[in-house]
Amino acid sequence: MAKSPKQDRSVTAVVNDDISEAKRLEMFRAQVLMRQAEQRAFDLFLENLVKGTSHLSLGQEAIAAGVAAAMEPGDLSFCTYRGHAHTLARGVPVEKVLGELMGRDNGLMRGKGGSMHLTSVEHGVMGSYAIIGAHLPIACGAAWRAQYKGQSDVSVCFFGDGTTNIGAFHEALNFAVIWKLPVVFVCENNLYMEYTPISEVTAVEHPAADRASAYGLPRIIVDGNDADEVYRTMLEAFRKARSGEGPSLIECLTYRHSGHSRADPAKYRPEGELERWKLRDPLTIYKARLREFGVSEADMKAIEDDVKRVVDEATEACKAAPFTSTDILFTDVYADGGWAWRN
Amino acid sequence: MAKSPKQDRSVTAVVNDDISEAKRLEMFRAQVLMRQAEQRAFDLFLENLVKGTSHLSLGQEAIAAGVAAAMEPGDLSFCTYRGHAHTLARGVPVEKVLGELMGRDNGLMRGKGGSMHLTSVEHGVMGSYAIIGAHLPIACGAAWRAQYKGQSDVSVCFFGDGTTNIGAFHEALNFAVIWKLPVVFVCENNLYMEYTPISEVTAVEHPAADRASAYGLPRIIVDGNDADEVYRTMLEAFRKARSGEGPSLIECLTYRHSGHSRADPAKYRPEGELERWKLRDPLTIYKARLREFGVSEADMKAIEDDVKRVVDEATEACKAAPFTSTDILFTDVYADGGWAWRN
Amino acid sequence: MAQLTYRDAVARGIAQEMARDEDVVFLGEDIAKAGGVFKATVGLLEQFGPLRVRDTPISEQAILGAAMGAAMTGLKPIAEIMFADFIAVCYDYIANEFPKSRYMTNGQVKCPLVVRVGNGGGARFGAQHSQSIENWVMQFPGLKVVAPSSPVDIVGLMAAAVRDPDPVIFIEHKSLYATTGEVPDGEIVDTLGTAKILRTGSDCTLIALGMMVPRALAAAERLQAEEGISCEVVDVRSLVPLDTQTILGSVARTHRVFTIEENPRVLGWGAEIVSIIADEAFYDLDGPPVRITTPNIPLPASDILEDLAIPSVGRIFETVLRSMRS
Amino acid sequence: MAQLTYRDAVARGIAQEMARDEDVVFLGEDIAKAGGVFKATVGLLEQFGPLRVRDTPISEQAILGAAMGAAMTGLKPIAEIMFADFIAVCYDYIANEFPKSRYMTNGQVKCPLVVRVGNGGGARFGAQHSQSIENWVMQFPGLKVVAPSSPVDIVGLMAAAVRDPDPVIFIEHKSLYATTGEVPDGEIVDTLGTAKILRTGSDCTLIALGMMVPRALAAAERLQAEEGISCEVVDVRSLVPLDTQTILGSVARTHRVFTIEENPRVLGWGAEIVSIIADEAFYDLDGPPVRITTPNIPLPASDILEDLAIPSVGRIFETVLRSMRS
Ligand SMILES: Cc1ncc(C[n+]2csc(CCOP(=O)(O)OP(=O)(O)O)c2C)c(N)n1
Ligand SMILES: Cc1ncc(C[n+]2csc(CCOP(=O)(O)OP(=O)(O)O)c2C)c(N)n1
Ligand SMILES: [Mg+2]
Ligand SMILES: [Mg+2]
Repeated sequence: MAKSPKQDRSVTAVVNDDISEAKRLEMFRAQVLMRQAEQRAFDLFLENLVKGTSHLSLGQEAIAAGVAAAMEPGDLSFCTYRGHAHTLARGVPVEKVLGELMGRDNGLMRGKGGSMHLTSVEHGVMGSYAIIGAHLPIACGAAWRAQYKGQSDVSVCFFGDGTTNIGAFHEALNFAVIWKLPVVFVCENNLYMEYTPISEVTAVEHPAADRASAYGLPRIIVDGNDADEVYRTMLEAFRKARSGEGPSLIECLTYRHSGHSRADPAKYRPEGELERWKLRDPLTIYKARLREFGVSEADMKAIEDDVKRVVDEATEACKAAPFTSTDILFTDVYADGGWAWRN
Repeated sequence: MAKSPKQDRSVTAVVNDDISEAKRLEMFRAQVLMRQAEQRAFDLFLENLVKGTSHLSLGQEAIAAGVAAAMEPGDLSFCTYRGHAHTLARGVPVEKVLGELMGRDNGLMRGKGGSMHLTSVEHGVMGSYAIIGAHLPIACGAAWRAQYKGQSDVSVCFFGDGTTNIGAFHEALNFAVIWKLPVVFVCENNLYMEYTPISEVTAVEHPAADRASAYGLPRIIVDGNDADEVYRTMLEAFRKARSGEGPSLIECLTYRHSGHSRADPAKYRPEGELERWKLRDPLTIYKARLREFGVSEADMKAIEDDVKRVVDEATEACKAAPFTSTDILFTDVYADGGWAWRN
Repeated sequence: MAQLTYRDAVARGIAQEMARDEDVVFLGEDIAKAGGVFKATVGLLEQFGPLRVRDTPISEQAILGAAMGAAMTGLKPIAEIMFADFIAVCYDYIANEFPKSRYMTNGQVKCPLVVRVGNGGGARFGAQHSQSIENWVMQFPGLKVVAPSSPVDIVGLMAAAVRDPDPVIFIEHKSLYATTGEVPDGEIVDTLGTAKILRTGSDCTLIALGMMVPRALAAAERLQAEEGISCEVVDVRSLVPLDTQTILGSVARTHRVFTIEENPRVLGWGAEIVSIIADEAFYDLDGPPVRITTPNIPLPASDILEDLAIPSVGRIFETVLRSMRS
Repeated sequence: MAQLTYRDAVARGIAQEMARDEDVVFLGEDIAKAGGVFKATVGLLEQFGPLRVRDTPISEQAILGAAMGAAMTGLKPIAEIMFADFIAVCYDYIANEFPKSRYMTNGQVKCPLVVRVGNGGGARFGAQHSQSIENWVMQFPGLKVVAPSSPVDIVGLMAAAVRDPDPVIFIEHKSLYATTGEVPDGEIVDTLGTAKILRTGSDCTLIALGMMVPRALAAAERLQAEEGISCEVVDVRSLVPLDTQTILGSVARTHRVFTIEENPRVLGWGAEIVSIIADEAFYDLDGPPVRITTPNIPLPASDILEDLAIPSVGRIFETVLRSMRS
């Protein structure tokens, strides 16, 4: 079972490699931003300024960062209810995300969607889907459009380990392969569905990778806590997709530091599990990586501070923003802008 | 692609083997019965005595015969809309099957279910299901009951190649494996869904067997036109199921001689395909087998004649039977026998 | 002007839109090479090629999900779900995805697609292949639902559905495929949300849909001829948007109303219409609004039983007569 | 007699039946070790063990399919579908399998099972986790549907549902889980198909369900206190079978009726009830039957918007007042 993180990873100093410093700093900043913004979301929840539910990606940031870094403008993301990180990683402003969680008028969807449905078409974030599995076929459809129209964008679909056991997963994978669609399926295996360990309900050890052969796909497993590994794997998947070689299915091994949702104290974890994984916190790993490549502590600190400023300013802006105005209750049910179902 | 039948099968005479003559004659008789009864159903349709749709298993009889021969009384069958053969193979009288197709009072369900829903609980035929995929989880449930109650029966679930691409297939297979259920999944790969070749819509060559590893199961492919091969494979699957080792997934290669349903002239077949498969007609193969083991032509003829008599008598009985009485229109909607949804 | 079957009207309607707009694509099981299991899409593959007319695996969730993803990003897909009953295996898209994406995203996401389904009874297909599923799909804010009853309406409403920027469920009746009607030459574009008064009358209003339309008309003929009861017959055509003006207008003239529904009674579309009439036209009514439906049973396979279950001309005639006389 | 939460009543109701009958088994996602995502099934695993209380993968079709197969062959499964909205991913069992198996097989197959769902809004969960799905499940001949509004009804109707030989959809309201009520000690067994008059009144009848029941009662209080309007409040409890006697009896006394529905308007359960009243109690009515519902919109996530959408005590009060005064 994919239960214990690698702890013996020996780090060898490398001076030049395939990833530029600028790219690395971009990925670092993205991870710091997700971490801070989500911690802030949790604080705001404790202040009762965020209502409803929310699902954090604390500990899983390297995946969103690595994938986003490999994407081109115009590529599309399809996320789950655990979608803050993926939304932020595509460049959606923190203020718009926090504003949405807080039901403010400056929110991404002005409070109509909430935490589980973050969407920013302008940034290629084509929605966050809260019914398990539904967006895998939807991502196929977007990829089909690109293929049909001869457009070069790729659709990326994020989902969890638990999602691999629902029917739509199977239908989407088969469909994507037979139509050779430019879609990349990214499974974030964080070892749990909500509270149940994935190993207790899955017939194979690797819920995504061990199913790849059922669709004629190669078995790909990456360290999901290492943004560089994710990034490199994604570059190859995008290359395949753009050159008409079809979809990829990538299983990223990771762990969530927080509970499943804000209501979950995560008591079901075996003792020591969280602590072991925290040793492999993606930010710890990435800072070590930056050091290896000669980035100074001061430079890292500057990025962290700058992100903190951004998150603080966004928080203040949201607190100052008006609650969403009630006149939007009836708008955008239909394309005519309204809600009339009769004449 | 699994397109061409084996034609070079060299037959070596064997005097003794693991299958008794009585068992072989049982399987022969079953195949003859299915063939004749279904041909009769087609004739009755041409006479406009069978209404609605019907899906014949002409050419696929070896599977139903081999599976049924391996089953014990009390074992359960879950069939599809193409379920005449599997129903007959469990010993349900021809008259009751034809009567159901003809909407007569002597029908298995007195005309309320029709061809696609043949059910005879008394024979362990727990239903024929016409929505693709639905009965795979249902068979799991029956197997769960056996496991929970410590009963020794096994549930067998028949389905086609096309069914492997629907979500319920995936959910059922995973579920059966993690709960180690005594269920046997029998995929009859007849190369087509309705009219579309399975190879055009499936990511792997063998739609069932090439997915087995996604559930930690062994890859099993058998010659579905050879009742002995099916029988032997099933015996092992039943042994596993009864000894608590969990489910099996078996892909049987076969071909349907008729169209998908009575409305289908099957024009989509490549030239010569049907003819090639007819050379491997399960009845031809099985007669050769019987000869090998010393059964005389006369004995075979006697069985064929007896079956003909049974089918003729059943046909006459059905033609003479009254149409189903209209007072059953409102019965058995609810367990109280009636249809009242209000007081 | 040509005589066309309802079946051929489907292909013509789709072809009209595909010829007009390259973004219209069509997918479903056995719809391309085989021309559809009801032969309603014969010739489309030949005319528009395999990139626009695509056979799929038996994966209804993938079909509707792919249609949605394509619609969100610029295509206008038409998806076939062969028998309407199969909507149940891909219901998540109908209930939770298509209709909500625009609202949840505050208008960012659009979903202009059409889902065609073969609806209804009469073919002796039994309980899982004969249902009238209007009431499985009409309750979702954001979704539109049409159910044409004639070849010309098929062509015109198909065009309206394909051009509509919202997701539309397009309900074809299997037992009408072989019926024929006049269809004008050239482009035909109808309007969603419009009912049609097919026969004017003064004593009562019969509100029908799909296969119940010809039966309502036939019953109206008999009621006039044999009993002197003058029935107005309204073909609802579009359940969402619903043409309440036409419906309420007719009731205001006749003061009596009957809905004629193929679905089993409970929560059929007639319930919604009756609840509107009861609220908004209460003082127009001279007697109780009556719903004529299939009884509360799954559909049986036997022809004798099925014919008894679904409202027949005779049953409509008798129910209206009894109610108007009492 | 104890004060119990609605949440704890669920576990007590299930435990009562599991203790009574070894054939009662329980399956669903996170229901065993975690005690359910709404903590409504805490303690059942400990009491009845892992063979009877089983966590499943995220495979709703497998959950309902397995429940059906077990029910057909001798068990009495209770299956949880976590949020009611997820019924859409396993709808085939609801629409095509559970309700039809007995009829299609001419009575050979039985299907005694219970599907529990967490229904309704109020928790700011947004459009895909807040729906009231009564009208997704009540239209299928063969299926029964109950929706308790109090802890004691939860226990009693759970027993009735588990003991019933037909498939039952058991609708729990998420926003009621934290509410409390008196529950007598010892075994409690209620009866399906019975509505309850929770408050007698003479001017009009308010018909409510689930979370709308406490709101209807509160509105009735205010209407009495502030406007002298005497409302009878009926808790429908059981949609199928439907207790039309109690409903029609109340309308015959008050002559005016309002349904109070959490679902968006179109084809809510109130439509069916109004259509029955309009037909069968037409001459009892002194004014139009009025439906108070969520408007035709998906539910928004923001608390301010969600509170505006779902019928509130204030909206019920005002609608009834306006209608009774006009
Ligand atoms: C169809 C469906 N079933 C159940 C749920 C409830 N649910 C929400 S998240 C979740 C666990 C998902 O696990 P996984 O896919 O591993 O993603 P993770 O939450 O770990 O990121 C479940 C069961 C749902 N949203 N949709
Ligand atoms: C969910 C669903 N989708 C589509 C159909 C229509 N349909 C009936 S049979 C069939 C082909 C099934 O192919 P396969 O599983 O290979 O079985 P075969 O008919 O070859 O025995 C299809 C698509 C259906 N009954 N149910
Ligand atoms: Mg997970
Ligand atoms: Mg096949």
